[in-house]
Formats: sequence, C-alpha cells, structure tokens
Amino acid sequence: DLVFPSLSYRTGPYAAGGIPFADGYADYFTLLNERDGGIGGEPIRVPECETAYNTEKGVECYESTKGEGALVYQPLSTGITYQLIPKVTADDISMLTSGLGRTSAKNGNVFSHVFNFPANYWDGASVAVKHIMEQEGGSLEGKKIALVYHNSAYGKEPIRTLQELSKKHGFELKEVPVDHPGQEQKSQWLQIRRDKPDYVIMYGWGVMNQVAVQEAANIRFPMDKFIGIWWSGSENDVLAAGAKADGYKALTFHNVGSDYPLYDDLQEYVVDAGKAAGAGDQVGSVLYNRGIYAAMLVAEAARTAQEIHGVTDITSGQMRDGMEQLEITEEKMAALGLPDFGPEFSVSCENHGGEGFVAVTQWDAEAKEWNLVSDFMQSDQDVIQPLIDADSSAYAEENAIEGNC
Amino acid sequence: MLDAANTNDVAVDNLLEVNNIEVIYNHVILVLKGVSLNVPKGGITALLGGNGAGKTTTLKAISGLLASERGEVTKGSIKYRGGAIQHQDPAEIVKQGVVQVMEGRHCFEHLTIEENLLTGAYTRSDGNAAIQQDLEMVYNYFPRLKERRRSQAGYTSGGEQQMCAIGRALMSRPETILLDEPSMGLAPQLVEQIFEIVKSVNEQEGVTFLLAEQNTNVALRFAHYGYILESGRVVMDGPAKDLRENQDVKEFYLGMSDEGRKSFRDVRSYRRRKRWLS
Amino acid sequence: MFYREAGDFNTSYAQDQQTFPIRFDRYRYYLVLFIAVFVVPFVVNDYWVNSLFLPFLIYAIAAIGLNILVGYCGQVSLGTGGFMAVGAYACYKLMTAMPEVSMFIHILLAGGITAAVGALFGLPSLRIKGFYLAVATLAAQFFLVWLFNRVPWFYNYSASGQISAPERDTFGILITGPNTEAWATYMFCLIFTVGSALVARNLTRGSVGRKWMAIRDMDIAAEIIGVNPLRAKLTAFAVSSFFIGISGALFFSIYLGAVEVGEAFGINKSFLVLFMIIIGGLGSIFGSFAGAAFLVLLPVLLKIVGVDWLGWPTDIVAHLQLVIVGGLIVVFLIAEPHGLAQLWRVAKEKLRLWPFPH
Amino acid sequence: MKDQADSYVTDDGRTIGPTVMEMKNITLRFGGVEAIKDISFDIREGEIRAIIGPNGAGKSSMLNVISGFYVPQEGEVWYKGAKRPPMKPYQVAQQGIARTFQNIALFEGMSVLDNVMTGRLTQMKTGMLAQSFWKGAAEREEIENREIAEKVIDFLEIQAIRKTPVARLPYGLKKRVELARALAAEPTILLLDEPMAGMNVEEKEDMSRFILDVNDEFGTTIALIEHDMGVVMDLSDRVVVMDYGRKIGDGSPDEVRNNQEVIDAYLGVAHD
Amino acid sequence: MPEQLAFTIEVFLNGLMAGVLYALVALGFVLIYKASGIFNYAQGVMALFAALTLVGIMEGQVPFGHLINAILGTEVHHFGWHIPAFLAIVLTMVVMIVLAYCVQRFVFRYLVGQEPIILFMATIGLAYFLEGVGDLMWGSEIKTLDVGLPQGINVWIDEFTYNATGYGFFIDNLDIVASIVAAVLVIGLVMFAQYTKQGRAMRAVADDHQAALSVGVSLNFIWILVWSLAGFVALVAGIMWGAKSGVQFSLSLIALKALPVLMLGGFTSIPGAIVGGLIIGVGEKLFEFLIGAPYLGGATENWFAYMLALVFLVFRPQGLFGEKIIERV
Ligand SMILES: Nc1ncnc2c1ncn2[C@@H]1O[C@H](COP(=O)(O)OP(=O)(O)OP(=O)(O)O)[C@@H](O)[C@H]1O
Ligand SMILES: Nc1ncnc2c1ncn2[C@@H]1O[C@H](COP(=O)(O)OP(=O)(O)OP(=O)(O)O)[C@@H](O)[C@H]1O
Ligand SMILES: [Mg+2]
Ligand SMILES: [Mg+2]
Repeated sequence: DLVFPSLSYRTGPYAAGGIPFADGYADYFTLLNERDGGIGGEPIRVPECETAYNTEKGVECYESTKGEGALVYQPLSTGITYQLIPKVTADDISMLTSGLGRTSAKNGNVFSHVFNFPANYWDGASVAVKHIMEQEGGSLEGKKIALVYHNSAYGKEPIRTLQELSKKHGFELKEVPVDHPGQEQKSQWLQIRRDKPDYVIMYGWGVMNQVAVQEAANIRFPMDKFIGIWWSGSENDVLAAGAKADGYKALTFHNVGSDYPLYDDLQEYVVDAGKAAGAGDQVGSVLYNRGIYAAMLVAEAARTAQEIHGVTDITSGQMRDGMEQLEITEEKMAALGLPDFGPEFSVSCENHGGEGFVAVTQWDAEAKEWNLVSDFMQSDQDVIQPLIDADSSAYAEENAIEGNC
Repeated sequence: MLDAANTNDVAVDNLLEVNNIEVIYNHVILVLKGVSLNVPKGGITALLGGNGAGKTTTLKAISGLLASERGEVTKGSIKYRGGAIQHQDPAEIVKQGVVQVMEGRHCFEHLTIEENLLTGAYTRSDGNAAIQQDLEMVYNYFPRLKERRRSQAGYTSGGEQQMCAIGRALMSRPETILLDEPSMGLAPQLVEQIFEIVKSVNEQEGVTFLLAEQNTNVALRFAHYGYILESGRVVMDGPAKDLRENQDVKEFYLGMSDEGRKSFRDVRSYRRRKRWLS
Repeated sequence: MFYREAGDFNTSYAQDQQTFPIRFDRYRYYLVLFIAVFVVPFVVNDYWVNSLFLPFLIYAIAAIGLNILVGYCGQVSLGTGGFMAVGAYACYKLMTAMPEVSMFIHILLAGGITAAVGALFGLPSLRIKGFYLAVATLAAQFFLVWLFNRVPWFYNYSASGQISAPERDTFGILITGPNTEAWATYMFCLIFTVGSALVARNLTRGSVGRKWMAIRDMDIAAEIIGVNPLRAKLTAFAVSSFFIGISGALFFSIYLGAVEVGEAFGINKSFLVLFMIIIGGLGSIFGSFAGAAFLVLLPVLLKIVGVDWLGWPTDIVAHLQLVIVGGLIVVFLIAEPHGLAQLWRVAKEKLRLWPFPH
Repeated sequence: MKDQADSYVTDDGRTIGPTVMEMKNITLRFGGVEAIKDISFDIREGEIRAIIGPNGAGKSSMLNVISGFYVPQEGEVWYKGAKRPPMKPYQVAQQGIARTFQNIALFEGMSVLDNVMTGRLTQMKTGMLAQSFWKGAAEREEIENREIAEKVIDFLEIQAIRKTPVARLPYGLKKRVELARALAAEPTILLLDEPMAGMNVEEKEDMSRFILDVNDEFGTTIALIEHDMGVVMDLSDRVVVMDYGRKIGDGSPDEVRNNQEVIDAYLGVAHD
Repeated sequence: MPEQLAFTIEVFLNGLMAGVLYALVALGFVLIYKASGIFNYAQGVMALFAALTLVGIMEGQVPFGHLINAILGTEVHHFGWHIPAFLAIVLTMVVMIVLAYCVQRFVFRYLVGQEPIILFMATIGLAYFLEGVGDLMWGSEIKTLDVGLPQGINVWIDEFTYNATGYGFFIDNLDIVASIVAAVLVIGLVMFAQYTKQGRAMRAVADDHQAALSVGVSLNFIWILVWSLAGFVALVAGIMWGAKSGVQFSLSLIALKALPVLMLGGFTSIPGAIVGGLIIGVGEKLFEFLIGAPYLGGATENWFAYMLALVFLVFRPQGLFGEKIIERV
C-alpha cells in the first residue's frame, strides 16, 4: 500500500489552523480509497501523528512513521520542515511543503528531496506587490507599504524580497514586527495609524491574525488595502472581527469554496458514509481546501511515479521521481473534479517549486465566504530567482552538497 | 473550679478522652505508640516529657493539625464530649471549642498584632461588641501587646509573639485550650504571669486546659493532673501533687536532689539518666 | 527484607560519603550503567534514539542544571529556555567558525559561555527572591530569545534566520548532520549526561553544595554562619547554566539539527524543564532523571497506547494526554509532595522494614 | 570589677582574659521603635557573659548587631582591640564569631550531619574545579573537616541522629544541632540566643554541661541570652541586664540579682 | 500640538489602557496568592476555560461532543439554543464555582501546609488538566465571543480631541469598558480583603496554613471562596481578551503579559496589580514607540516589560505595593 503520513496538529496554539488542513488531507485519500480503491489500485494509508506544532514532537512523529514505508511527508510547519530537510534526504523520502518551509528548497539541485510547489513565501510577497501595483494603476512610486510580520523566521521570510521590490518599484517599505503570540498589537497599529501606509501586507499566524484584523478595523484602516499571506487568510482569521473584516484580502495558491464536482463525491463517499476525518464540519473552508489540494498533488505525484516505474506499490525513491516529474495541467485538474482549483505548473530537477502563480482572495463578511478576486499571477522571477540561488548555494556550501541534476 | 489539691477524690466527667492512639508520620515514622489521656472538664492537665516524647504530636492529633504535617492517627480514638473527633477537620474541632496554641508561636507575620488577635475570633458570631471586649481583656493580660498592636507580628520579639499566640487563642472563647509550651522564651516573671492567667481563665471562665510543658516545675504547680510521656508512651500519670512528690520526677524533671535545687554547674560529670522505658 | 542495609559497614568517612552508600544500590547503579553502555548502543535504532533516548538524555542534563539552581540553591529560575539558546547559538558559532575542532570541545565551550551569561543574569538574585526572582529570570528568557532572533550575526546572516548544524565529528565519528549513526549520537549524549550527573553529584556533596543548600533553606542564617550569599548564588547560576548550556548545545546540534530560537527555546522550554525537576524531586540528581523520563517518555507512551493500540483519534489522545499528565502530577504530589525521588526514598524506607509495618 | 587588661582566674579555676569584644554606645532603631538605646558593655576572653532582660528588651537585636546582621545607627563594635569596620555578616562569621538563633534557624532540607558540616564552611577552601572531580583535594578536605564535625557530634551526643533530616527532629534536639553547627566552626566567640528554651530540667542540665565544657576545654568565649534565672546565675561570670533597650545592670550574677531596678523590671521576685 | 508630542501622548494613553487589560489578568493571580501563598500557574488557562465555557453555553454547544461522537459514533454538536449573554455569564460563573470546589476538594485539601513551590507545582498539573478538559469539552477551534461589548475607535474622543488639538486620539471602546470594569473590581476586592473578616482570614491563611487552621479558619471554605473569586476575575479577563482575539488556546498565554505586572505591583497587592499594569503598559508601549521600533528593530515589548519590572524590583524586592518580605532571625 501507499503510506502518506499526516503530521497534523489538532491541539496547541495553532490547532484552529491545523484541524481543517488535516481533515482535508485525510478526506481526499479516503475518497480515493473508497471510490477508486486507492491509486492505481493500490490502497492508501494515512497514519496520522499529532505534533501540536512542536518540532520535537514532529521529529518523534517522523521517526515513528518513517519505518512504515512512508512515501512523502507534508509537515505543515516551517520549524519541522527545517528539522526534516536533512533527515528526509538521508532517508530518501520526499517532503512536500506547499506554501511554507524553506523557500530556497525550490532549487532541486541542492534540495533533492524537498518540494515546495506551487508557490512559496517570496512568490507571495511578490504577487502581493503586483496586486497592489494593479490597484494603483501600475506605479508604486512614492507609495508606502507596511509589512506586519510574526517576529520569527517565518515572518521574516518576505523581507528580502520586499526590499528588492521596493528598490525596483520605488515604494517605501516599513517593517513592523509583532512578537509571538501577538495578542497585544496596540503599539504596532498605532504606528500604522500614524504612518498612514497605503497598504499593509501581513505575514501572521495564529492569534496574531485575528488580533491584527481586529486592530486594523479599530483604527479604520481600509480593509481592501490590507493583504495577508495565505496563512493569514482563513475563516478563522476574520470571523472574530465580524462585519468589520469585510473586504480584507489574502493571497492563495489554490481556489476557494466547495463548488467542484469532487466535493460531491466527497460528500457521497466520505462525509455521508461517516468516514470523514475529525468532526466533518470543515468541508469547503480555506484550510480544508489546502489540505485537499496538498493531497491531490501528492496523489498525482504517486500516479506519475507509478507510470514512470510501471509498478503500483512504489518505493519512496520512486515516489521522489514522481514528485520531480509532476505536471499539473488544467485538463488534469478538471478530470479530477477540481477544475481551476490551482495554477498549472510543472516540476523539474532544477525547479522543485513550480512557477510561482498566486491569486488574491477577499473576505465577504456578509456571506461569510472568501472569493477569488484575481487570476493566478506569476511572481517576479527576476527578483526571486537570484535570491533563491544565493540562499541555496550557501546551504550547499555549508553542507558540501554537489548538486544532483 | 477544681481544687488543685485534691482532684483525685472528685469524680469528674472527662471532656476529652484520648484512647490508645498511634500516630505515624509520613507513613513510616511511628511516633505515638498507644497514648491514652483523660482531660477532665474544667481542669488543667499537664503533659510532661522530654524532647521528642510526643507531646506536640499528641496535641496536634487532638486538634486535627496532624494531617497538614503528613501525620495520621492510625489506631485508637479521640473523643470530645463523647463524640469522636479524630477524623474531623481542624476548623470543625475549633467550632466545638478546642483551640490549640502551637509550639513556636506561629503568628501571622504580615498581619498586625491586633489583626492577629481578631483572626482568633474568626469562628465567633456573637457580635463586634463582645469581640472588642475580649480584645480589651487580652490587652489587659498583656499590656505589652497593646503597645505593639499596630506592628506587624513578624517584627515583634519572640516573647511578644508568644503572647500574641496565646491572646489569639483566648479570642476564640474556647471551651478547651491546648497549650503547647506556653512558657518557652518568656521572661521569668512573664511565665508566672502566663500561668496565673491560665489559672484565672480556668477558674473564672471555666476553660479546660491541656498543656504540654517543659517547665515541669511551674506546670506541676498550676496543673491538677499530669501525664508523663516518654518515647511516645505514657509512663506515669497522677495528680499533680503526687507527681511533685515522686522521687524520679523530682530528680529528672524538677532538677532537685535530696539536698534541694542543684546548681547547673554541678552537672558536669556524666550521669546516666534513668529511663522508664527503653 | 529483600532490600536492606544491615551487613553494610562503612569503616571510613570516604566510604560513608560515597554516592551509593548501600551496596545493593551501588550494584543496581553499575548494572544500569553497564546496560546503557554495553547493551543499548547495539540494539537501538533511529526511532529509539531520536524519539526517546536523545531527548531523555539531553533534558536530563538540563534538569540537572536547573536542579542545581532551584533544587539545591533555592533560586527559582524560568530562564532555562534562554540559557539553552545561548548554549545552542554558542555551539553553532563555534562549529561554523572552527570546523576542524572536535565537537566535544565545542559543547564544553558552549557550556562555558552559557555559564558566563547565566552568572550575569544571576546578579539580581542577590536582592530578588522567591517567585519574584522566577519572574525576573523571565526577563533573561525573553531578552535572549529576542536577541538571537534580532541580530543576524548569531545565525550567520542566513536568509531563514534558522540555524542548522553542519556535519561534524569527534574522533572521526560523525555525530551531527543527517548521516549519523544512532549509536554514535546516543553514546555522545550519554557521555555528557553521565559526566554531568557525576560532576553535579560531586559538587553537591561537598562544601559548595552545602553552601547552596544553606542559602536555599535559610539565606539569612546561611549568611550569618559565614556563607557569602552573592558568591554562592552566582556560582549556582554559573554551574547551572553550564549544564543547561551543554544541554542546549546538544539539543540543537545532535538532537534537532536545526532550530529557530523562539520555537525551540521559548518560554515553554523553561517551564518544561522546571516541571521536570519539580515532578522528579527538587534537590535530587536522581529526581532530575526521573522528571525528565516522566515528561519525555510518558507522553510518547500514552500516544503509543492511545493511537497505535487503541486506535483513537490523535486529537482526543493528545487532549487526554494533557488530562492524564496533569492528573498524574497532582496525584503524585498528593502521594508525595517532594517528587518522584522522595517517593522512591520512602518506598525504599518501607522496603527496608518490609514485611513489618514499622 | 577587675581591671580590663588583666587576666584573672575564677573560683573554679578558669582563666578569664582581657576584653575581646566591646560594644560602645550602640543605638539601634527600626523606624519609630528604638530597640537598643546607647548601650555599652564588654566581653572578656574566656568568660561566659549573660544578657538578660524582659521580652522585647532588645537582647536578640544586640546579638544581631554583634553578628553584623543589624547595623546600628550609632555606636561602634570593637573586636580584638580594633574598631570593626562595616562588615557583612559572613565576614563577621569568618572572623570567628558563631552563633545560634532564638527561632531555630537550621537548614531544614539537610541532615544533621550536613548541618553540622555547614559550620565548617568558613574553613573549607577547595575550588569548584577540584570539587567537581572530588577525588583528591576535595575528598581530603571533606574528610578532614568531617573528622572535626564528628568530634562535635560526639561531644554533643547526637551520633544517633547523624543522618536524620533535621525537619523531623523535636525542638530540643534541634537546639542541640544548632549548637553543634556553631561549635563546628571552632569559634572564638560563641553567641547563644536562648539555647535552653523549650527544654526540661534534665535537658537543661545536659546543655549546661555542654556549654561549660566548651568554655572550659576550648576556652571559647560565650555570650548567652537566657530566661532561666537558675541557668544564668549558675553559669555566667557576668550579666548584662537590658530593659526597653536600655542597660539597667551589669555585673556579677550576685550583683545583678540584688539590683533593685533589675528586680522590678525583670525578675519580679528576688531569685534564690 | 506638535505631531511627535501628540503621538507620544496617544501612545501613552493607549499604554494605560493596555495596562488595565494586563491588570485584569494579574488580579486573579494576586487573589490566589494573597489567600494561600499559591502562585497559580493555571490562571491563564482558567481565563481560557471560562471564556470557552461562556461561548459554549451561549451557543448551546454539547460539552464533550467530539468525544461522545468519537466513542458512540453519534453526531451531536449543538443543543440548538442560544442563551443571552447575561444568563450565560451567570451560568459560567456557576461552572467556575464548581471548578473552585473541585480544585479544593481534590487537590489542595491534600496539600495544606506544603511549601509554595509544591503548591505551584500542583497548579501546573491543574493547568495541564484544565487545558485538556477544556479542549475535550468544547473543541479547539477558534470561537467568536460576542457579549455585546463595544469595540473599535471611540469616535467621540477622536472628534473631541481633533477639534481641541488638531489631532484625533485613538482610544478603543473596549479598553474604556475594561477600565471601568477593572476599577469596580479593584475597589470591590480591596474592600473585601481589607475590611471583612473573610478578607483578614484570607491573609492569615497566606501567612501560615497551620496557624490559621488552629484558630478555626476553614481552609476549605477560604480556598473555595478565593478560587471562585479568581474564577470570576478569569472570566472577566477571558471576556475582554476573547472579544479582541476570539476564544482559542492562545488566550491562556495572556498570563505571560500579567507576570511582569504582578511582580512590579507586588504579588500580594490588589491595587498593586492596577498600578503595575499601568506602569508596564505605558512603559512597554512608550519604549517600543520611542526606542524599540526606531532603533532596535521592534518587537521589544515582551522583554522590555520584564526588564522594567526587574529594574523596579532591584529597588523594591517585594514590588511596589507588595508586603515587605520579613527577614529576621
Ligand atoms: N512532621 C514530622 N515528620 C516526622 N517526624 C516527626 C514530625 N514531627 C515530629 N516528628 C517526630 O515525632 C517525635 C515526637 O515529636 P514531638 O514534636 O511530638 O515531641 P515533643 O514532645 O513535643 O518534643 P519537644 O518538647 O521537643 O517539643 C519526635 O521524635 C520527632 O522526631
Ligand atoms: N527587624 C525589626 N524590625 C522592626 N522591629 C524590630 C525588628 N527586630 C526587632 N524589633 C523590635 O525590637 C524590639 C527588641 O526585639 P528583640 O528581638 O531584640 O527582643 P528580645 O530582647 O530578644 O526579646 P525576647 O526575649 O522576647 O526574645 C522588639 O520590640 C521588636 O519588636
Ligand atoms: Mg513539642
Ligand atoms: Mg530574643
């Protein structure tokens, strides 16, 4: 059988984010098992292991599940990702970190077993700026953009990219860090109220998101000029602020809602059959969709691997080849019952991160739903690629990696 | 109340009866090995014995404070006015009229002397006036406390704290007071005075006393009846006056030899002490 | 009857002062050490080492360190996470600056640097006491974490702000990086753990230890009988931080391999190690091990039972785990407030009497 | 009273030397409370000096001044012929002044033996490094000091409880352990704050014996606070009487016993 | 008014307000510490638990629904009723009193007379336990708490100050409500502790468990009383903070914001909690605004609050209003 361990966090400070993702991830595979008998006839197993978003528990989970023939890990935590990068490489298991983890892992030449398609944090920053530029009619000259970020490695990710972009486009960048956990942000938002930036970009996580949206509303910052990264763009983050959150924007690398043929199957084979993971009440939420999307990518990679190697019960090494030759096209997604669900992209040995297409969503407080308000746009590769090369080659040097392409 | 001289021929009803109790600390250390006592109503009963004999433990067993020291009564019974109290809450026992003045003072350091005394009246519900009156009474007994009424108890001298502890117990208007080493650390004239107070409280208010005391001399002068404990057992008991006359008690507890009081300077040659049990 | 000291006679003070004065204890201790050195390395695999042994050994060092400060010297500290971070970052800087030097030296040096930082943050302890001091040490915790996050020099200007341990060896055996052997990392940590325990034991049985304990039990009296409180407290802070620094260095370089300061060395770590020593037993080296075992192994055990055997949903198991750990802490405290070590001592005392009740 | 500089021999054959410590015009205030008012007295080498007085007179405070725990607002302490500069309590202890406390201040978390060994701390000097390896210097020093501690333990007859945690001991034994701790320091001056409180006659006799033996065998100077007049009168060479922070008497036991002011303030009735 | 000055004043005012919110959490600590010498690590979790319970009751959520469903295979989630906020608060208070009773009955009753560190430890066990139970009972997703408190900029102040000084000050309505609530609480609690028999008994218990027992103070009663009061304070804090950020696990971390307040004000002083809160609030905000953000890269509030408290402590080791630590031999 095919083993896709799920390192989930249904407890701890970020449980609210971890639950829907884990549900989606598990439900998709359940659907494949129930409806198709697995992938290529090979049944799927998804052993779940609770990490509570804690790196040590993450390691424990990894060690305890890898022996079962795990094919790919999807740790959903930047901290755990960093721990696992050397380990998965040594154990010849792949790791998928869509929209999180180490950005420069996009360079497959250095990071042979790590994949972060379809988009990464730097793509996010770039597309946010691109979106703002569109709003402003093409020029950012003399504009002021504030970055409110979680004061951690994750939150600091976009800074380099934004600095480059500010040089390129001539806007002023203002960095506003918020310390973990971020329940008190009065001084940050007073600064913003005083500085009156034209836009605010946010890289937040957990309670920081809810408080930031609330405080932005309190100082009456125009919500449609407030753009969060995809980890700041779920229902959790806006519901607490109620109607005042209307218009708040967030980036995404997959589509929203549950208006897809696949969801009918999900309802029929999984939810109604009582086989849903968790409470079964998350279907269609942003993070649930992200779980579905991640599972879909993994499943397609497994299928690709089966095709390449001509066996159904693939090994983790074969799975890696599948990941590396994955191609997601419009037709493929439509065939899966997920038309338009995400950007098209293809993976190669050098590029483990896709083309960096990202879209913008907006919160409709009345209807309590997120809507896609832009197309999937490509990030500014001219700015990002050099940064990726620099960072990955530094890593290669430090760890004496020769390159595998 | 009782006449100190001839308690033995008066039939008295016992307010407090301790029956053959065994106390173990920490589940392993056996301290009392079958102690029985009777405390007659309206009497002053003295509990004598050397260091570590188990006097404090006995008193704590009665007042229910053992539990908080990880000790427990494993055998025997303690009855107050006929009802078993060995498994009751300390607060319950105080409500029934038994308060203990603990060894080593135990004042509430951060409360002022006056607050300490008022806390003593915690269980009372007979109104502020009565409490104020008793406060005056305590101040009368211990004028020194009145002077220091506004000081935090933690900053008063050892003797002042001892007075505070006794006064605090009086404030609850108890029926029975368990006094643990009241004379410890008090100046001689104050020791006399405290025992006079005990006596007058006993006589005028009818309060029953059970006191553990090292100062055997004074204790036996004021008590009606005495028990001598050694290593967790009662080794001798009898009316105070008989005990006073007992040769062994005289020698070991009163420091008297046939020639009268010995000088402390004369004790230097090593001398084996007689033990009742060993 | 099975367990007794009758027949054990000490004929010199040196014998009387040994770590395990009772022969039976001594043999048991040798047996454990024998198994740890000559059996375990040959049977362990990655899972056992990475999920159980390494965290246990490393936390045990931290617990020993904190126990010296809290259990022996009575200065409650919540800065453990921060001090572990100092150890980790010192180790990282040393590893990257001097790749050819043995990891052994790096770890010890990291401990030394942490000791200096610890002593510095120990200065307020002269005036501040009890829980006030505990909260004051949080200042160290937050400040250090902020500093390592803020100043890029500490993480060698890496884009991610994380530090990751490059491959390093000692005596030609790889002990950091992904390609290590389970037994090697295990042995490396074991040496430090056993060494720490021995040094801690030696320090606490002699005059230094008595100074600490005197300060703990009654600092004023200690000063009046001739203990210089500032020196005693600062040495406790330094020694304690030394061990904590070692454990932080091992935690980063051997166990996790990559850390982000706020995540790995946050306030939770401080609390966790404090919990270990309180549960294990304050003022007891054995207690440090017991506490570390309790908080590292119990959750894993509960997880295995709940998820793998009973097949319950992971989140329910995780929540139950909290309930059970919390409940057990309370139950243990009620049974014996002075921790597992004391529970063990009382059990021995009873065993000695067994089968007689007293 | 004999001349300050001279030594003399007491009736029972002990030699009392010249003044070792002198308190000059000590005044100590706590906020509004004046605990000690302008008190002067001296302590001579080898003598047993008692301090008596009613509760709250300031006796314990005086001992605290001597051991450097309280710093008097006015006055000087002279020790071994020189004025003592401002000092921390631990420095005072290192000069050879040991004491016991009125409210027992033992280290409750340690065994009796360890408590006694803490008395030796001022004499133990091996460094941290040597101690962490134990074998060698540290062990040697430990054993040397242990021998002294054991001697004290023997002397005070507390061998049987050597390994008992002090928290479990009854009051009287604790007092004895405290004395042992102070003695272990081999002090020049030993300050005892009510060493016999809470003891029965027999135990007081034991304690008296110890005090006398210490004084006699080691020539230790002793300053003693005690409320048992029998003990004070029998043991001491000279007595200071305090009342409300003032000194109201100073002299031999007999002189003090017959001083009317002392009788009024403290003794109540003339003691035999 | 010059811009910089206006901003500084605005930050100052908001610091005061934030301080009040910290103080609300700190008050719970003070109450329990004062009455039993227990440093209650579980105070933050209690706030979370109270808020969770309040939301659960208002929304008619089935307690332990997830667990029941997992075991019995049922599908129960909600009772289908909505309870008005006021009634729900009362019901939550009942739950908190029951909790106080259980804490006393099953934990602290057995720990009378133990050292502070051991009692502290027990509260840690309690915190774990409550956290687990809270999650099992009400689930760990984020919940919105709306008891009808006003939130957002106070328009009146904004306009008034704008007209008066040319710069409209930002004051959050929620903060204004919090300040009023805090003032009422503090006055009430101070009266209680200082002037009632129970208050005096409470302080006595903190000093010496045994002695309190010996004069007949019922530790059981006092502790249940105090834990109930602390539960009430936790509920208030839970409502205020929950309104800002939704009710979720992180709510329990507000305890960390309260600790510097606590040490600065003194563990035993109720007014100290407020004054400490104000000083910390203003201090950290002004420092972040004037020095932290411009020169140190920001996010300095967390450690600065502790450093500030530390500086105060070096001069007054018992905090500004704490009871003097008695050092005598
Ligand atoms: N908490 C405790 N734990 C263990 N043992 C104890 C405890 N309290 C007392 N003991 C032991 O119990 C015995 C009796 O002690 P207790 O205090 O009752 O004696 P006592 O007669 O009051 O002596 P003293 O006159 O010195 O006060 C002693 O041997 C003592 O060691
Ligand atoms: N640290 C302090 N702060 C305030 N007042 C103090 C302090 N220490 C002592 N006092 C006061 O000074 C006076 C003298 O106290 P001291 O302890 O010296 O008395 P004492 O003579 O030893 O009495 P006792 O025989 O009762 O022990 C007392 O009134 C006491 O309250
Ligand atoms: Mg006693
Ligand atoms: Mg005194």
